[in-house]
Amino acid sequence: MIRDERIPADELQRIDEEIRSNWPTGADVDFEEAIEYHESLPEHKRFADVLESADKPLLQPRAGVPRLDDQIELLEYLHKEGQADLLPTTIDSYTRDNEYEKAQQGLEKARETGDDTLNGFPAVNHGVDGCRKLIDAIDAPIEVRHGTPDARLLAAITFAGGFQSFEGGPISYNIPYTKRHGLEETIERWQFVDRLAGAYTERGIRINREPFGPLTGTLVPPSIAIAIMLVEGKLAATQGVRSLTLGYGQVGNVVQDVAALNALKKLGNEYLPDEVVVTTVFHEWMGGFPPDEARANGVISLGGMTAAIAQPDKVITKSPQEFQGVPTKEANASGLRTTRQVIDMAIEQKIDIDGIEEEQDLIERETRCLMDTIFEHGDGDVVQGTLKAFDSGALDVPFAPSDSAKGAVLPARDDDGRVRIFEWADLAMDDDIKEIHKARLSQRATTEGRDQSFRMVADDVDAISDGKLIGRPQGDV
Amino acid sequence: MIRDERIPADELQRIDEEIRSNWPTGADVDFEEAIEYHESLPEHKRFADVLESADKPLLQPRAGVPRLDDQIELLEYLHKEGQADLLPTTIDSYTRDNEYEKAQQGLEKARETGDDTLNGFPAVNHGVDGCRKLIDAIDAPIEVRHGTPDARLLAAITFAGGFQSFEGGPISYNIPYTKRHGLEETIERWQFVDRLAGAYTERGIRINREPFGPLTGTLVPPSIAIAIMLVEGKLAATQGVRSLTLGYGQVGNVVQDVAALNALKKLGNEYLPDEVVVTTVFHEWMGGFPPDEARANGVISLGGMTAAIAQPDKVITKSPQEFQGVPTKEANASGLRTTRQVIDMAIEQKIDIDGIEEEQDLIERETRCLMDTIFEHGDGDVVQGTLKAFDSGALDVPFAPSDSAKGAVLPARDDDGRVRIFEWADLAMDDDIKEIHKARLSQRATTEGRDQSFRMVADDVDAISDGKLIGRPQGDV
Amino acid sequence: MVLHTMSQTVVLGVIGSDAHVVGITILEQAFSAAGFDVVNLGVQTSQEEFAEAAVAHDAQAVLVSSLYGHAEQDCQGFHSVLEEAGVDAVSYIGGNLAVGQDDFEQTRKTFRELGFDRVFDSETDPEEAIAALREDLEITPTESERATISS
Amino acid sequence: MVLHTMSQTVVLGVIGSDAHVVGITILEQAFSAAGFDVVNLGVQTSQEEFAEAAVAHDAQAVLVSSLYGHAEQDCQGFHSVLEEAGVDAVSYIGGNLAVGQDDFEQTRKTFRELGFDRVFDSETDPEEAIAALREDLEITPTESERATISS
Repeated sequence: MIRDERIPADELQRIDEEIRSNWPTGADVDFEEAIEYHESLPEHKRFADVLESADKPLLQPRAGVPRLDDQIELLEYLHKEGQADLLPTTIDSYTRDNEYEKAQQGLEKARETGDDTLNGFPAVNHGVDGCRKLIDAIDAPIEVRHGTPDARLLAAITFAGGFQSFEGGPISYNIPYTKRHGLEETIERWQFVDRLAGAYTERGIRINREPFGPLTGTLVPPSIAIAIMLVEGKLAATQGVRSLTLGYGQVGNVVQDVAALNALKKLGNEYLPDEVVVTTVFHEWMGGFPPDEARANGVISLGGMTAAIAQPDKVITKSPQEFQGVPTKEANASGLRTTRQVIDMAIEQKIDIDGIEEEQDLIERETRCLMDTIFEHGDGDVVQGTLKAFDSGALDVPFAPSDSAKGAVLPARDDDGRVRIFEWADLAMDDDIKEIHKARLSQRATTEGRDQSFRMVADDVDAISDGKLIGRPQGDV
Repeated sequence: MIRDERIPADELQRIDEEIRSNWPTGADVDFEEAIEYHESLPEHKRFADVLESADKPLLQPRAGVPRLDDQIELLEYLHKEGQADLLPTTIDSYTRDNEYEKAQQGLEKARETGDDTLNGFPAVNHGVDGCRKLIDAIDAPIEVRHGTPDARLLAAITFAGGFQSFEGGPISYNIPYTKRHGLEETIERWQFVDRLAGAYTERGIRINREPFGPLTGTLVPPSIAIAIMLVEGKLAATQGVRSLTLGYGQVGNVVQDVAALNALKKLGNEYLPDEVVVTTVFHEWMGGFPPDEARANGVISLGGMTAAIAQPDKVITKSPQEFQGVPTKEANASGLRTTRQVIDMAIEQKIDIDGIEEEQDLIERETRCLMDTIFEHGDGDVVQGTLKAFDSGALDVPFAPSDSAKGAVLPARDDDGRVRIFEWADLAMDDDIKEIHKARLSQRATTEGRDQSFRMVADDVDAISDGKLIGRPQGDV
Repeated sequence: MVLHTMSQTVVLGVIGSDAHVVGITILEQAFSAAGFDVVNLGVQTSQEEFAEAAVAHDAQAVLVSSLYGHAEQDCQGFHSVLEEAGVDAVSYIGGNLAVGQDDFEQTRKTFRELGFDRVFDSETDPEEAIAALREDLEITPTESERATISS
Repeated sequence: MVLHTMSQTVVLGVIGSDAHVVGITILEQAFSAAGFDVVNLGVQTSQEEFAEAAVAHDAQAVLVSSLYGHAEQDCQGFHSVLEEAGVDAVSYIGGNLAVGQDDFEQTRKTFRELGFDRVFDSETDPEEAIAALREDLEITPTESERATISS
């Protein structure tokens, strides 16, 4: 029975060898030699140090193309023209599904025809040397961003390849991304990823790990996102990770977003061991974007404003072309600069908004309910608790495609635009908290002259792409 | 000696006839017939009614091209694609200088070659019929926006032509725009414009008048702008104007901007007669813009955010191409939609920021000092008081090119980015208020480790176009 | 009318490898609220899973959602699979059905030819689909009655 | 050095119909703070007004600002006007000197040929102009001494 326990050294080595035999490039990984390579990197390429020592929110876009030269050119552009502080390398979908053969075909086709037949950088296929060429070429820290349920080989190769930050986690890269990967399976596989990061950490190379906070990206109530960040943070810490960046995706209500980021930071420091350095990352709106670059810039700017007030350690930016999918590099850089301008204009201002403490208190209480139920379900073990709490529905994520979560909880905005829970299903939450949500949603129903119903949920899902925060009935209120 | 007194009916008629003889199209103005035309306009084209009955901030761009057909096409585009609620017609520079002959040549050249040789719509040359074709064609209210020190003929023709809103005023269209027009002269000429608006108003056609709030557009301390709005409002009210929209240009500090708009509304209602309906207009940042559309969108969005919180009756939007001058219609519409998105996402949120009341109180006290000095200088007469207060420097506008203002006052931002007064010169202000400004600027000087000096002023002038709010010394603090 | 629809069963799912769950969650809620019995198969549902569920629940309608642009490919042969399994139900499809959705009428034609009774774009309100289904099921009263018995 | 510049007079203004006042306000403050006596003629200043003021104040430097893109036109014949009035001063110009400022070296050449001793773009810090003026005035010590006497 899988538990929240550190993978023993011999087991780590056994899995490592097994996993590296899955694809030829795995053979090139040499841990001792990799440590030396990391030690040779200059200070400004050490991800954890750069992030943790920053005195204002650092900006990072998303970006990945199949060919190495193109990826270098893309990241150089985003660094120079977008003034990104931290850079990404987004991995292609085949690699996320561990289909390295298909990724190889796509990469070769891209090399032959110049077309991008993959939607990201196949780091496993590029291998250790390919990754290091990228790390050497770019004058800033780079993170691996993906969405891979089983990221063991990807981690082994990219860590040895010089990347010092790795997004994802067993819940956050399972529940929102895939239907059938069992949660127990992904937890076990991510224990390896975290243990590997821990092994580097013990040798002085602090690999930064970043659980994916936005989850399904659609009206996720803050406490659910935070609870999952704490669980993934704890699992990673157990395996020896010492630099953790907990994530949160903007819901669009400034007070709730600032309160959530404050709560995330506070609870992260409280629930994670003292030896872990906890930082936070704020994702600009992950839901549907307006099909209009001008309006999209408004959405992006509201994210920048929120970041200026909450001051997370990092902001993942969106581009004005979000609606149409992968942005051009110019649009990607444009989203970075719009965000930078808003943050730099607003960050020196004292903007203390009433009600943030109260909202933060509510979010903390909700999160504690969820953490308590996890501990109870697992009789003190976080892994078992998480599995059983998801199984019973005591822990749940709205709009989760995975069979591992019930996906029965439904959110809706209240009259102020804050995300509340409309359908609790079996979520473990104190009754007095449920009453608060109910009262807030009832207030909205009164304003709109309609009953609380799933219709609000549906309207809210589309609201921001339709130009508003709250999905009011047609014809206005 | 010119005083704040209503122009008698016979004098109004005498000037009207004289002024209309300055250019052939003046002969076509027939007051009674014009009243009938206005009465025939549908409700949704009545500027004052539409503005005063709105339940959220209405958006209005700037736009003017020489030819009638082009102007119709431009305004239709901004109405449909930009979703502008109110439309503008910006007048060309020759007309602003009363050079109707040159405007005629420019218009004819534009008609022949298709090139825009004028930087706006020469409404005097288009005459009453041309104006009405524009009013008839556009399904929204339209305002005349210009910058004309002597706008008497322009007013006579555009009022008869069906426009129901007219920007400008004797101080706000003199001090920031021209060096040598005497203030006494412009006051006298604007008394005629206001009296003409008053004559329409008495017949049930409420011409909306909008003093130009941003003045020199560069770090204008709120109380100076508000005092001038109150003076121009009072002068207009004396002449019978009953719909007044007082303006204010964003300085970029959210607390100060919200406080200033609150103070503007409150003092407007206090200082102006009860029979005047006072509304407010917020101008998005009028200073230098970043030479980059992405960053410009950030500046525009900060304006939208401020408008969502302060909820002025109207917002004049900027375009992302502000840096390069007159924007394309697409960029103009884009600025409108970015602003709309931010306002609509934020306006339903309760965002009460600490310190707004305190800042508003300071702005009100400062404004009262200036109003008191004006009344004292004029022995109760606002016209004489304004002339004498500008003459003595007790009233002043920073960066004023006009010889009618000393332009000796200099602003600088404090450590929070609020605009304070660094050089008072002879501005009439209570000593305790001066001490507050001094203390705030001293705090900034300490933060930056440098003395208070004009260098801060220079740095602040360029700050927003350089990507920041406050002009900190190079190398950061 | 409400009486009839109270006991009608619809099978719902996202076809192919598509993992977009929000739309069908909304649809599930809407059809349930409208009185239908809803069997939600979730995302990444195969043609065979649709057929099996329709048979097992004796469904009157099969509602297919697709948002990632590969619907045409994913639906090739779908109606033969349904027929072979003995499914006798109306079938609808909705979502972002083509990558470059310039001409929706062309897209509609394509999916009608594949065998779907109705084709909706991604802007369709759930209410519209519900109204359509009520109409389609009521014009075949025998099926409606059978539904009343079978559920 | 400070002693010398303490008593030097500069005439400052925006030439032509240009009404951009912010730049010269900043320059006035900067030159005053650097110890110069500044005569600020303000915006919309004619060639003749520059010449008259330079004579009246026995100026060592004439600083011309232009931001609206018509500087070349406004400065045609300016140095003849100065010469005829008997002005013996260094002359600088700065600002947005051409509408399409693609190649500033070309713009600098144009204005050097018109007679200006130095040409600055709009990004120039006041300090740079002050440093340049100190250098230019010190390499002509007789003028510096005359300035000390005349001011």
